[in-house]
Amino acid sequence: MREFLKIALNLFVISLVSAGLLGVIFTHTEATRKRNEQARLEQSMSRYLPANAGAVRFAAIHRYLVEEGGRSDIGYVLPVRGGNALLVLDPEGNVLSKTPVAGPVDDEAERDAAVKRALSGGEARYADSYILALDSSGRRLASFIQGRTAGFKTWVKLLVALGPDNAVLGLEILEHEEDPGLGAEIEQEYFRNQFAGRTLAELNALGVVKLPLPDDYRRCLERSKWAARGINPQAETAVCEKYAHEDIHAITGATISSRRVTEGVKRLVQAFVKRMDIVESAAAKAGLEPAFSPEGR
Amino acid sequence: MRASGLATFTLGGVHPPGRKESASGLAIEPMPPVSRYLVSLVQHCGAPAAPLVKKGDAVTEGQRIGSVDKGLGAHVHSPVSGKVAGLARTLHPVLGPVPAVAIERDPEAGPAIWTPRDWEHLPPAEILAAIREAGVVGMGGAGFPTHVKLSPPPELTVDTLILNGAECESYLAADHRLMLERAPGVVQGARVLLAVLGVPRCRIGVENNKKDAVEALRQAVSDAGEGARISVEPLVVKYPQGSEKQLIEALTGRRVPAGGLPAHVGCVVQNVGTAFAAYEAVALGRPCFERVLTVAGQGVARPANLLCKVGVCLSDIAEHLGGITEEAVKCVLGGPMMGFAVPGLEATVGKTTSGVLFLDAWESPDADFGPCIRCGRCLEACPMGLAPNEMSIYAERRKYEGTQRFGLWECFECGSCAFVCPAKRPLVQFIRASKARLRCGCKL
Amino acid sequence: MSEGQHYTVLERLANGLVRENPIFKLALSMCPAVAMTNNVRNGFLLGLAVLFVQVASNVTVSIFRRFIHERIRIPAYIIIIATWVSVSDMGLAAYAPGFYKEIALYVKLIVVFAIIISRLEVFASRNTVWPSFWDGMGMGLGFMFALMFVGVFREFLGSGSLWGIELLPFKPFFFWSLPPAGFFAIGLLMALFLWLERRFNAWRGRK
Amino acid sequence: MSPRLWKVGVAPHVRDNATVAGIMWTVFAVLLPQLFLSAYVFGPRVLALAGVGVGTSMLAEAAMQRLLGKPVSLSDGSAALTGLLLVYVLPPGVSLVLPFWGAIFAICIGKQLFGGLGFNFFNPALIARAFLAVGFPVAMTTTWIMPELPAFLAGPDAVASATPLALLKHSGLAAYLAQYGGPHGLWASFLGFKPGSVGETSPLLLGLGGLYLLWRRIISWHIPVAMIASTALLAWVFGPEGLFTGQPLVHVLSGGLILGAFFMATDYVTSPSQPLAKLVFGAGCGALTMLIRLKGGYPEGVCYAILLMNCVSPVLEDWVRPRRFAPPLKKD
Amino acid sequence: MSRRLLWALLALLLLTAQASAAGRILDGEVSGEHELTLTLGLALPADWQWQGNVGVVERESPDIPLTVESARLEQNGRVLVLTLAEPVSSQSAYDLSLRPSAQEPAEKFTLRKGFLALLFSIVIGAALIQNFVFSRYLGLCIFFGASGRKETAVGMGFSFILVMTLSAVFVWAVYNFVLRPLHLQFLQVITFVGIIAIFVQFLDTVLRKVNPFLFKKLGVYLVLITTNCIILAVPLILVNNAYDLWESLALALGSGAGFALALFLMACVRERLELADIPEVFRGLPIAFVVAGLFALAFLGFSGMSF
Repeated sequence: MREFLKIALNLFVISLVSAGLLGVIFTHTEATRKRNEQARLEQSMSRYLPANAGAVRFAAIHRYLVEEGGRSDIGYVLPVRGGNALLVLDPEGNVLSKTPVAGPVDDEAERDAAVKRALSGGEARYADSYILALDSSGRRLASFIQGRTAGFKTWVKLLVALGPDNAVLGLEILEHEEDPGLGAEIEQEYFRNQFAGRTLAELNALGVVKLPLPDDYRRCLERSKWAARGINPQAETAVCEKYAHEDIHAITGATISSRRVTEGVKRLVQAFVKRMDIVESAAAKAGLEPAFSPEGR
Repeated sequence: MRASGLATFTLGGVHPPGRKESASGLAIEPMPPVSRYLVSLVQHCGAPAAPLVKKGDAVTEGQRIGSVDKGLGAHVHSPVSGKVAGLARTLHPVLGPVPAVAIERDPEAGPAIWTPRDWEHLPPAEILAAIREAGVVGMGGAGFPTHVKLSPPPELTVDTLILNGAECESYLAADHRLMLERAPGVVQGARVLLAVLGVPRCRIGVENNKKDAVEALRQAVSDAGEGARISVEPLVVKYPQGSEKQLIEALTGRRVPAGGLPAHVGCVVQNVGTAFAAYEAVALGRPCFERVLTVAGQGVARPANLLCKVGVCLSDIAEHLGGITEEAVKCVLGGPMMGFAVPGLEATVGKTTSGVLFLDAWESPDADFGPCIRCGRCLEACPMGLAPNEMSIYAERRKYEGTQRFGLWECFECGSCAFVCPAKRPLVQFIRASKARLRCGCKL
Repeated sequence: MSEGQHYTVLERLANGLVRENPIFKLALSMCPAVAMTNNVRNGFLLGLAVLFVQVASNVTVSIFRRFIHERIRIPAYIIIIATWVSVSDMGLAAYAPGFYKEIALYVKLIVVFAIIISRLEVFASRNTVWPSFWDGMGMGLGFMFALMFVGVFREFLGSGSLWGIELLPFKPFFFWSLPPAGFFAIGLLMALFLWLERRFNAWRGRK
Repeated sequence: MSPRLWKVGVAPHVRDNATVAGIMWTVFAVLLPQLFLSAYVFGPRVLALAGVGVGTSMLAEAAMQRLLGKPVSLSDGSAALTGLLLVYVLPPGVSLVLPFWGAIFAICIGKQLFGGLGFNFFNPALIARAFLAVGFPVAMTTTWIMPELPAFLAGPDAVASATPLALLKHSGLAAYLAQYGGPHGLWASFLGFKPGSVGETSPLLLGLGGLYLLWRRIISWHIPVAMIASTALLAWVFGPEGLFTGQPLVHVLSGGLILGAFFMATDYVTSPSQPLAKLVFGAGCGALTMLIRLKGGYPEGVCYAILLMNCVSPVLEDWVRPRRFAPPLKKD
Repeated sequence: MSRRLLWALLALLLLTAQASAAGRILDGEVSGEHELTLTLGLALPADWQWQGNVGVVERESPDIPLTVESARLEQNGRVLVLTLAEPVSSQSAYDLSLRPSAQEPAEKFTLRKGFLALLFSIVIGAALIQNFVFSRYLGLCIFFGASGRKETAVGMGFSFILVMTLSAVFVWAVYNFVLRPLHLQFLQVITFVGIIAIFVQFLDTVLRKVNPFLFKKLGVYLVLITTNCIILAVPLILVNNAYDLWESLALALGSGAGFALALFLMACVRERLELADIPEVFRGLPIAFVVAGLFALAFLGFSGMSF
């Protein structure tokens, strides 16, 4: 029995010490991790901002699905003057409720808890977030939409960057499980950059063609290699312009992936534009003052 | 095959080229006497017989010159009258050099006289003793002493005697001719064996390519008035119909369990030649020193069915039949599927020699063997439902232990698998090697 | 040094790198060697994490080897390894977030790598701190070397680049950068090493 | 009589005249009509593909056997057959590099590394195809050639840009039927005037070849019949409009099913040898084919179905042993 | 026999049954890239107008209605096939509303994959499509170590499935009831490994006492299991994907079965390899790696499969 106690104590001490050690290290690294991640995100987003933008603020709109009594409504966590607010709208865009959200909203777990507190009843499920880059006056410099679309095999996670006029600034593929060499080429620049510069109207009518990608177009699309290949950016702009209003050239052997991604981008952007309209008008109706606005304050 | 109404066995089986035409129409002719006979003392399974004569002794035809008193074996008798030239060695196809008795024939000696005996009233034990005395062994090829086979373990009941006239091996026609020309003797032999065993039923199985033999036997049966006890049944032509277990299944539908005797399913199987020898031994008192054998193949000038005494040298036979051709490459004792190739013509005829085949290169092609391609033909061909391909692969890698899973010990080496193998693998050799290694218990 | 055995630094390193190379010789902990070696960088980072965990656990165990009770030594080792794995996991997540994403699962799985616990059991629990440190270094470096070696092979053949730097303007053999090629790469390299070793031994025997 | 050397050898002293080389070359010859049809339909480059495939695989076989110190056995035809079958599962428009690397992979990795003929677990041609499918994905999915139909088959709207099965998978049954549904389309599909791999287009020629092999008893009926039957059954059961509405003919005549059933799945080495096991093997091939075609990521599933069943083949071989003549004697 | 058939039928019924079925719409499924098929309990009249009477939204975005391009009634109005402008996927859920006539209120229906179908797809996914050994390249040490003999492989496979399933349930419970509420996620690796080690030890002790026969068969493998990547990877994956209890169980079962299958197939092949004439330097592990690579190529056949 004494032997047993001794062993148990031994093990207990070891566990305790390691748990303590981990706790200490965790508290130190966690803050750094979050900071670095945020910085990385912002850095990758600021690539799409104009060079002369000056001080940029990032604000996020988080969308929740609010389910109560068999109906689904939508809750937006908006940055408003003096904090955040939860705005619940029905699918048609009518305001159901607005409540201030207490507590930080950057961390998902904390935000979930805060939304739950702000909500009188019903269940809230996190859906997605829009990140807005705002200048000092609250004008939207760029919007970043994260979302997913069905690929050839499983889901493809996308990040679309939109300019203030809702024209596409760029597309990034965050996650995918497409076939290497085929569908996986969607993450290559020569495919993604074809979306850059499309206006909303162009995007609405955008299709996919099964034509081989012209060599000069490909060269101009592979922007990150310009420097290494000694290409003059000015000379390439003209080439890009030549092709910029054609349909998307599908990846060879992966027409379906190309088409699905294109459709996904279209739908994500269309939904974003519609939702922003609704949110802005609903916020005005509800008497909220969002931290962003199309024309600034 | 069943549609033909003929009986046969169910699993496996192959159809090697028959090539019986050359010999099946030839009547049995006696082999003329030769000057010197070399009588092997191992003409049966079991230990060599102990010689009873020494150099210089005079022997008469039918005199016992070797005897087996203990263990498995059969007595050996002198095929001629003459003088013992000495104890020598002769070549046994499996065991190699074995002891033998060389006898110089005395050209002056007259033919031996045999006194018939009224065996019908003898008790079974005495008939059995007469068979033992005459040194009768299984004439089909294995050479199992007949008197042993006729004394099944007392706890097993035997209800059927089966006479094996299938002669499924290619080339051979010795049994065919015997059944055709000596049908009354064969039937009498059956009666002798029935008397010994005391069973009510005898079935003679004959492959259907010997229709005339079937007719002859049927006639002999009815002549002997034995129609009620003895029946002659034609069988499908398929190799290995003449194997004991396959024949039992074909005729009775019973399957001898693995590791069991025919008596376990109530049967005793004897070759028709054995039956004839038993008849001669019991009714005429003539010991077993003579048999019918087929000499055939492209390599011999004239094929024949010879009534040949044991101890005759193969070269004498070849000479008698006009010599062998230049193309002959192989000399096989027995049938081509299970017989043994001998390295030289010094070998002698024994009680079990059912044929002597001189084959040329076309008849017995030689090919290097390749790896097993798992085509499964041997599985289809194996009459015992074994997996020769797997056994050969294990044996080739010297993992002999592994072969037992696939039924190594049930294999009776009929050669069907090796016959069909497109990779020409010597499957039988692999199986024999495995058996030998495992028996002697040595690794590698 | 303790237990009457003498280990030189060089010997310990050579042991891990060549004689008892965890991947090519002992064939332990091969999951990352197959899955994470289609480029050099992943191989290096994962190797670094393993190196850290191996050295840290070796040192920890050799320090506390008298304290740890004989009968619970395996659970205790596992806890120690898990602690250091968590530390490296959190460290990588915090300071190398970009690279961490690709190898996150494998970093956590270092806990169950047989090579680490076997070194603790075989070496660190019987030796003092300094040899244990070098033993861990040897093993960790051997692991890292093997991973990077396979990585170099596959990245160069698969994408014509090394450490993400384009060396060839085309992809010589796209197949090699695919996940299933890891099995072939290791199988072939293992056979190659065996062959070289045989040749080397034969050559030395002749001399 | 002069002393002469007699050959000794173990029984049996007579042998059947079937040989491995005979079997392999027969299969090779039986496959050739389809090659000529493809050369006519897709153009003479098909012959160049076949030449590279067969030539490379024979060279690779000889080189590997030399390297490993074994006797070179090109005459048995297995390497040539592997090369031909490999070309048969490639799209006709691929560059000559593909059969080259494919044949090297098939022979060196897929076959000789395991000890050569008789010991490989995967059909070398198919495993090489799987290798090419991941190694050269674009070429393997896009280089189909659209045949020009002869006059008697030309339908009104004979324009397609994909293989029948790709059409079926990605555009649905309606699109498929528009192309291959009418009597013209059905005939074109049956005779071999449709896009597809080099050696899979003509169910007619392949079927006749298969029947010849059956008649010669080179292959047994179990695998082809089980494979085609299970494919047809599942195609019928899991139809596009609910249960029991499918069109089995669509799936049986399209893609490589006939080629696979008669020439790939029946490969001696990589399939089991017992009748029952063969039935299971064939049924499994068919079921997996339909599973991949209906639910999987590829329009065609025969190649992977056979490869997956090859994985299972040793297990089947082990489970289904020949029925023994009789059980062992019970010892009392 | 008949009872077994009955069970099979029952299981089939359960599998095909949809989670929510009430009202007019009995069942629905994604029947094509742009197509939804609904089975109706009450037939719709032949002259029913679909324009304005049927609506479809993705469950995640109720505010963005999908465009119904056409709707057609089949089988006397019992089956309604909707064609949409946007592609639909069986992986997501859709809210449908259907108004049979202007007078009646709209009826709601949620079209999503049935619960059992979901579990089934997780099991198949973990066992075949994303087989841990051949597609995710985990558990290789044990895979190569224990696949030499068939008996070993079977023993290892069974022990593995057992430990895997039980420990996954425990891990799920501990993570969801202890670690997450207390925000101790950073302890997950150490906790999971601890749970697995304790579990293996516990099983070892219990088996030794309760079923010595089974212990004799499986005991050796139990210790090895602690150093298997998969046993830790599965808890990490189920935590990452926020699976519920049943999903976790399905994942554990599937991955255990997949690993056991891989092990068994490999063992059969390796037993045959021993008889093969393999080049000297490839004997043993190198050839085993090549075989595993070929298996991985063959298992690519499952890739992209979805149920």
